[in-house]
Amino acid sequence: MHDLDLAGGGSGDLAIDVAMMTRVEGEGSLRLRVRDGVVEEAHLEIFEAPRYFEQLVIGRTPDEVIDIVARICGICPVAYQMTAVHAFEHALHIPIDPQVRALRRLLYCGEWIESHALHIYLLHLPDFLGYASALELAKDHRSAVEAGLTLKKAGNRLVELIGGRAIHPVSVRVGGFSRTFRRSEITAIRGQLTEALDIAYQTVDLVAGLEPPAFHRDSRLVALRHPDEYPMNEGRIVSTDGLDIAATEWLTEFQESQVSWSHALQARDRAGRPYLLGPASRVTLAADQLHPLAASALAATGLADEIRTNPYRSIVARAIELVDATAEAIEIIDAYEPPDQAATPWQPGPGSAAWATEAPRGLIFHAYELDQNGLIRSACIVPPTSQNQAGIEADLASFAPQVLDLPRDQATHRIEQLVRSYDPCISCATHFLQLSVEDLS
Amino acid sequence: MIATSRFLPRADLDRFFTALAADGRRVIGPTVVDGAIVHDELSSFAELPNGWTADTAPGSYRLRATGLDRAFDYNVGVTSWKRFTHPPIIPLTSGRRDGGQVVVEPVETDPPRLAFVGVRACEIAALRIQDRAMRAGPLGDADHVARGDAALVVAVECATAASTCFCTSMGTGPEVDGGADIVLSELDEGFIIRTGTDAGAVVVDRLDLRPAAPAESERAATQVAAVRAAIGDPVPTDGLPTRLRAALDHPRWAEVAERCLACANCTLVCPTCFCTSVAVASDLDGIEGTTERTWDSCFSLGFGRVAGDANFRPKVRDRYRQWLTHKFSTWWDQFGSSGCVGCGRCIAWCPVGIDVREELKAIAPRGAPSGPIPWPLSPDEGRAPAALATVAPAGHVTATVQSVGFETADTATLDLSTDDPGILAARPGQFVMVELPGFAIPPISISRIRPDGLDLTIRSVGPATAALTGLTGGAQVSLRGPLGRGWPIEAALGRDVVIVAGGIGLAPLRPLIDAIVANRPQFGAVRLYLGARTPRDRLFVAEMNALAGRTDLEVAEIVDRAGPEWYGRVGIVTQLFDHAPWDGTRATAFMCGPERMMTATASTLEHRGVTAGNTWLTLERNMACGVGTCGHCQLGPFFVCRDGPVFSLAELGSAFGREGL
Amino acid sequence: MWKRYQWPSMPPMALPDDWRMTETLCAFLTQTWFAADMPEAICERLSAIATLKEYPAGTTVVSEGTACRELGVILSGRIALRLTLPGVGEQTILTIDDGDLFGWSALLPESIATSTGVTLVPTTALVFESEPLMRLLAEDPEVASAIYPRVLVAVTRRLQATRTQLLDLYRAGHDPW
Amino acid sequence: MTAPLPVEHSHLSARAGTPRRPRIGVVKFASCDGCQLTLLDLEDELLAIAEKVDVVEFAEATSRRSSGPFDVLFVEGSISAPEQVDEIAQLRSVSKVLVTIGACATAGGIQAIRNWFDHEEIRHAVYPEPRYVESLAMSRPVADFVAVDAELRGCPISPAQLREFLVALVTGRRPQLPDEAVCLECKRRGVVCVAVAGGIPCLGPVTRTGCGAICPAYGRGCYGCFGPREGANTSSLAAWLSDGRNASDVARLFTGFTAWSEPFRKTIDAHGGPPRSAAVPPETTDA
Repeated sequence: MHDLDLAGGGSGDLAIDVAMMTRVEGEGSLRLRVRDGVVEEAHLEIFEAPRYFEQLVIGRTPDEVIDIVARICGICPVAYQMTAVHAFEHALHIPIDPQVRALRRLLYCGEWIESHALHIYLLHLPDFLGYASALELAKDHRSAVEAGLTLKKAGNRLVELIGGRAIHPVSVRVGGFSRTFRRSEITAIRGQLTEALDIAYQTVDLVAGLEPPAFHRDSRLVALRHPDEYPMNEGRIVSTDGLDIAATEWLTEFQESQVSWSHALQARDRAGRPYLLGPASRVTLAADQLHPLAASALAATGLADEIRTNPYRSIVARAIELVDATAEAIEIIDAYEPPDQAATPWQPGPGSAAWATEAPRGLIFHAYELDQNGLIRSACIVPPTSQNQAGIEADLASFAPQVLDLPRDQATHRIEQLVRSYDPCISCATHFLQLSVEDLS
Repeated sequence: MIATSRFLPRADLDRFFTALAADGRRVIGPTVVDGAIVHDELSSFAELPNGWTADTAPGSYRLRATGLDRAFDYNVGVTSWKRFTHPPIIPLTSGRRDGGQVVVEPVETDPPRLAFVGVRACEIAALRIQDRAMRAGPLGDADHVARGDAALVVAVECATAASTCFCTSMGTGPEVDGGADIVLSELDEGFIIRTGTDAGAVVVDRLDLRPAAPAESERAATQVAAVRAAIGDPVPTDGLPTRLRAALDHPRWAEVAERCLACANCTLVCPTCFCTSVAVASDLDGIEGTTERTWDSCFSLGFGRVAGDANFRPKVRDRYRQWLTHKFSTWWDQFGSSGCVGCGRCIAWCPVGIDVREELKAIAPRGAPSGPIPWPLSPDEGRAPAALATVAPAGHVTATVQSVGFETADTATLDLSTDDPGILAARPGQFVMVELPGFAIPPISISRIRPDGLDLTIRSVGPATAALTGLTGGAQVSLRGPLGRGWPIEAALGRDVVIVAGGIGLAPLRPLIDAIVANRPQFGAVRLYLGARTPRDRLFVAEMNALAGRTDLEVAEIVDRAGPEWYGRVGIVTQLFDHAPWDGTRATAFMCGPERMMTATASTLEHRGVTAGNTWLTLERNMACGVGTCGHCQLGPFFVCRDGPVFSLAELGSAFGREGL
Repeated sequence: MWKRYQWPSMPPMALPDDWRMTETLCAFLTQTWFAADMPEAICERLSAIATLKEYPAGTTVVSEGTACRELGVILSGRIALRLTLPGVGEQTILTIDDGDLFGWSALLPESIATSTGVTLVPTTALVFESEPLMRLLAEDPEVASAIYPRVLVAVTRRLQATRTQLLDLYRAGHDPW
Repeated sequence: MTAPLPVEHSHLSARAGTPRRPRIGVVKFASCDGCQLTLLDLEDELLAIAEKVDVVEFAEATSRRSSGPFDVLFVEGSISAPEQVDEIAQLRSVSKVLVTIGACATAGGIQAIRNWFDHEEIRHAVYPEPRYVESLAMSRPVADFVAVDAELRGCPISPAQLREFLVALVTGRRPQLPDEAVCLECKRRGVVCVAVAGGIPCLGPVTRTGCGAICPAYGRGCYGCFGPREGANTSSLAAWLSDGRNASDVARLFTGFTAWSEPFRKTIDAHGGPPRSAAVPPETTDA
């Protein structure tokens, strides 16, 4: 159906077509054309069918939107729920109990742990060790894969505890949650997380020891930054080249556009430059905010600079964040006291809502217009992957010449691995993206 | 006995809790959770719903602060006490099937020592009624009985009446007389406390309380009397059971079905509903297999599902009728009381507010006709002599397959060996539950009883039966049984015998034929009429041809359809005897086959003069527990697995062949 | 009396010398359920227009789709009523025995047989030509009122047999286990 | 309690009987990947299952690829783009047992809300150049296009039901997938009914069980993500809910992740259709 096909070509020429990217969420294809050492086309097409979420939410209530937008992505539903709920609470001026805020961060930690563990162990690690999948990897390194699954399970149990289920949790409501949680309920999972923390440490060692292809590039990295915590539910949008704006102002710096030969909207900054989001960006821009345990783990690897310049090292950043999310989760649990009420009462009304949070794969932005009845009039949802798209393809173009001398299957593998290192969540792409050489010019 | 009343000051209620704890009991009582009063484990008096009551109405329940410092100013909790005596999910068995070897063991239950605090008069009645139901049958439900026996009942007389209460009509309350170990009546300043049993006395004596003053007892009496007056007598209960029987075709059933969601909430909140299903689980290797007993409901479509994609209650109308007639009518036949205690939970917790009181008034109002009664008032009437199993059924007995012989393309006979006396005491017409760990557990009729084991003839129609027919010599299965009431052979002694079999229906008749042939002189003329789908689908062909060769009995067979190669008869089984010259009045008939075939046969036999009391058949139902405690196989007043599967037409009356029952 | 079931063959009935006489035919007839409780007089009037026929096994006594000129009452033997079903081939949908009627189409105006009748064993039957029988039935209400209910029984049987085959009573279906 | 599976049991038991491991495929159409992720979320069994079955196609998890044949093919997602119509037909032709997983594949998913509206209008609203976007006017369940042997409901599917299905598959027994109301699970769990005690609209009574009654247990009404149960009496529930609530609010309740399933769809239509904003559809979302 989607079998790998390699077109011919002489030295200095390379034609790679991966009809379907594997071990990424959603469906996309890869197309690279190099002639006489010159990249003619580096093109990642995402052919996920459009689902028109921005239209589906029209006329719905804010609480309904929280349930609906989660379905944009089965891997990071919490990211969508968190971004939407904060946007609405900000627009409607709804104060949030500190313990509710803590619970939400705890919920988000769960998703980070689950998503990062999934990507490191089941999707990306096989690339580095030369296996087709974690299932085959498990035949030779069962304990490693089992460790990864244990880690992933801890994340899932955390989301289940607070959200009711691991995928598309149900408890997030405008103003707080649909129910309160007794302290005993929350502390019950602590043991599982301490076990996970150990595995997270080992994970850092494991992935830091992996040999990445040599690749150096100096891309524009963008992430949220919060004065006193590692970025997750709130912060200002900052970049490696000095950008610093409120999260609600995403649209003033960035924009989505569509090109005539593309199925898709894609995001770039208003100067048309690509940029990159995700663990590497966060670790680079908020290293000082990492949990002490994560910070020391990062220091121990001595890879902080490489994480910024070599995308193949993003797996290390992801592992560092596993430590951070697990350690933070434990702290939140230890400090938890039940709030007086599950949610702050609120009144529906008109307004403009906008917010950004940090999904496991990077900054995610939502903007909504509420009509006089407090129903959605319009929506703009920008997932991380559609923002990373241009940056990924730029990396493809600049990395391609390095693989010209490799056998085609190895070349293809390297290229695929590069794309995977961004953990592209194609299902998230409510918008298609497609890139071609002309588009870059 | 009700000992002298004593007085427990409100401030000392915690001492009472301590005394219960000292008696080695965990206290289960009312407390406010998620906007409702539920029964949960309590550690102190403070957790009681002090100052709370609940306003109930059809489809509505709302907590309300009373402003009074009283703990029991509500009526019944959301969840009935059956949550503790008949838990929603309990493990039944754990089995292992390694290679061919099979072992299934029941999960022993060690009931917790609980004290139920705040049990109302209607709930005491409910505990008794459900207890009676779960003690009935050849085995009863051991887990339920054990849990019930281990509990101490601390009753509280109602001081308020909810709009949904009708205990007065059902004769269960509001006064508490008997059935409780300890009885409390709440006054503003404290409690009148009485002991109903020695177990209760043990606890109360610890408290060393002063006797209650006559005035205090008086106020308590007045309080409960006011409740009785407030409730009145909302349901016309006198003669209700028979009026309902006469109303099985009332148009109101269809009307209420329009509103009824068949969501089962009424049955799940009902304190007497006991229906359950058996859920099977297994590991990936299919080696470990466990079963659980889970709450189920006659309102679910799956509850009436049986072999052949058939369903006994396909319409919501059928299911609502089953529930209501069971509660208020056939429960009397089964357990000698009403199944309803008037707690009103089904009214309040119906998501669309269907009020059982209103339905009863519409369907079976006072003065409505109470006859003809479509089935005998008691299943014992007209029951054949000595028809019940004499030996208690065996629990999980491992039997070994000696050989497997295929009768037809999809039907095989397993020759099982066992030395278990219980199993070997099987009577013709009884069945066994056959378990392969990890698979559902089908009831299978015994097709031959040998001194060293049984034959089971099984048709492969699903995974479980496919697995069973796929077994080979040496493999093992686990058996529970023999279960049910067999063929009343004694009833046919000295009489002519007519046996009519359709398809696989010959299997349960085969042991009967064996018995008759073995005691041939004790019977008059013996006639076998066998129907099958095609010549290829005939069972036990060699055996039947051998019988046909005998001069002392007559065998005729017929098939539904055949090609030109078939020289035998073609048509329906009744054709074999609708013009036969014998005299039915001297005959006792036994039949088994598809329900349609049996209805046709029944009417032909009637024309031939065989009386309903002398016409015996075996019914197929979805038998899950086999001992009359799961409720699946109910037909009118009967549990097919326990009262049957063999019935006489007289016993079944108009219940036989009635659609939706 | 009641035959033990042994197939494929049953002994043909031995005929006395005077078997052609009306009263003898009448005697045969009354031995069957068909005429068991039939008044003597009517039985004789019927027998007067009847002829006794013997068919060896395998004889086609009625042929589907052809004109049916004779109504028969089986005295002994068995006849298979067959249809040729597309795809299935020849199927026996019903067999009839002693006292059963065949060829009742002979009483219908168009007289076209609805199935083929083949004797499975040597069969003896009392046969009525349709014209004299129709005439007798038209002239003699007593005979008519005695015959038609019995014809209906035969027709009913055909319907029942067809119905059970449609219902396919003994088929296997999914079970809940 | 258990609905007979529409799969001929022989298929499943045959799987258990055959010496070779059944060839399993997992494919997706329009969806969020959550249901196939549920397979990877069976952390405790994943590796054991992988030994019992041969996962020959599962793009999200492995670079090994296959275009069939499959003994069992799990299909996620709704059919909502032109090429998917041919693709599902092709997949059906190489699959012995085809199992749809999740609300998108079994009911059309949340994206089926667009089925009520003008496709062009929606395309124009989201894309400045809609002519380059390939999608069908409707998002429809797989069963609208090919025969489906079994379905796992839910948005997402329940890990417990997926586990039960897989265990039944490899051990050759019938999976126990009850078709009764959510209420049974809710009451077994001892959850206080949010509808009766809280006045919260709840679709539990008309929704198929399987999730574990999560929403009521978390203090909110069931939003029907498992779709209609057997004989769902939506008209009675809607009538009861309409009392003191206007029609559009009732339609709103049913316009969820299985809105396009017939019983829910009819109820939505009977109550004025899916909710829309007071304002006309907004202009395009790009700046």
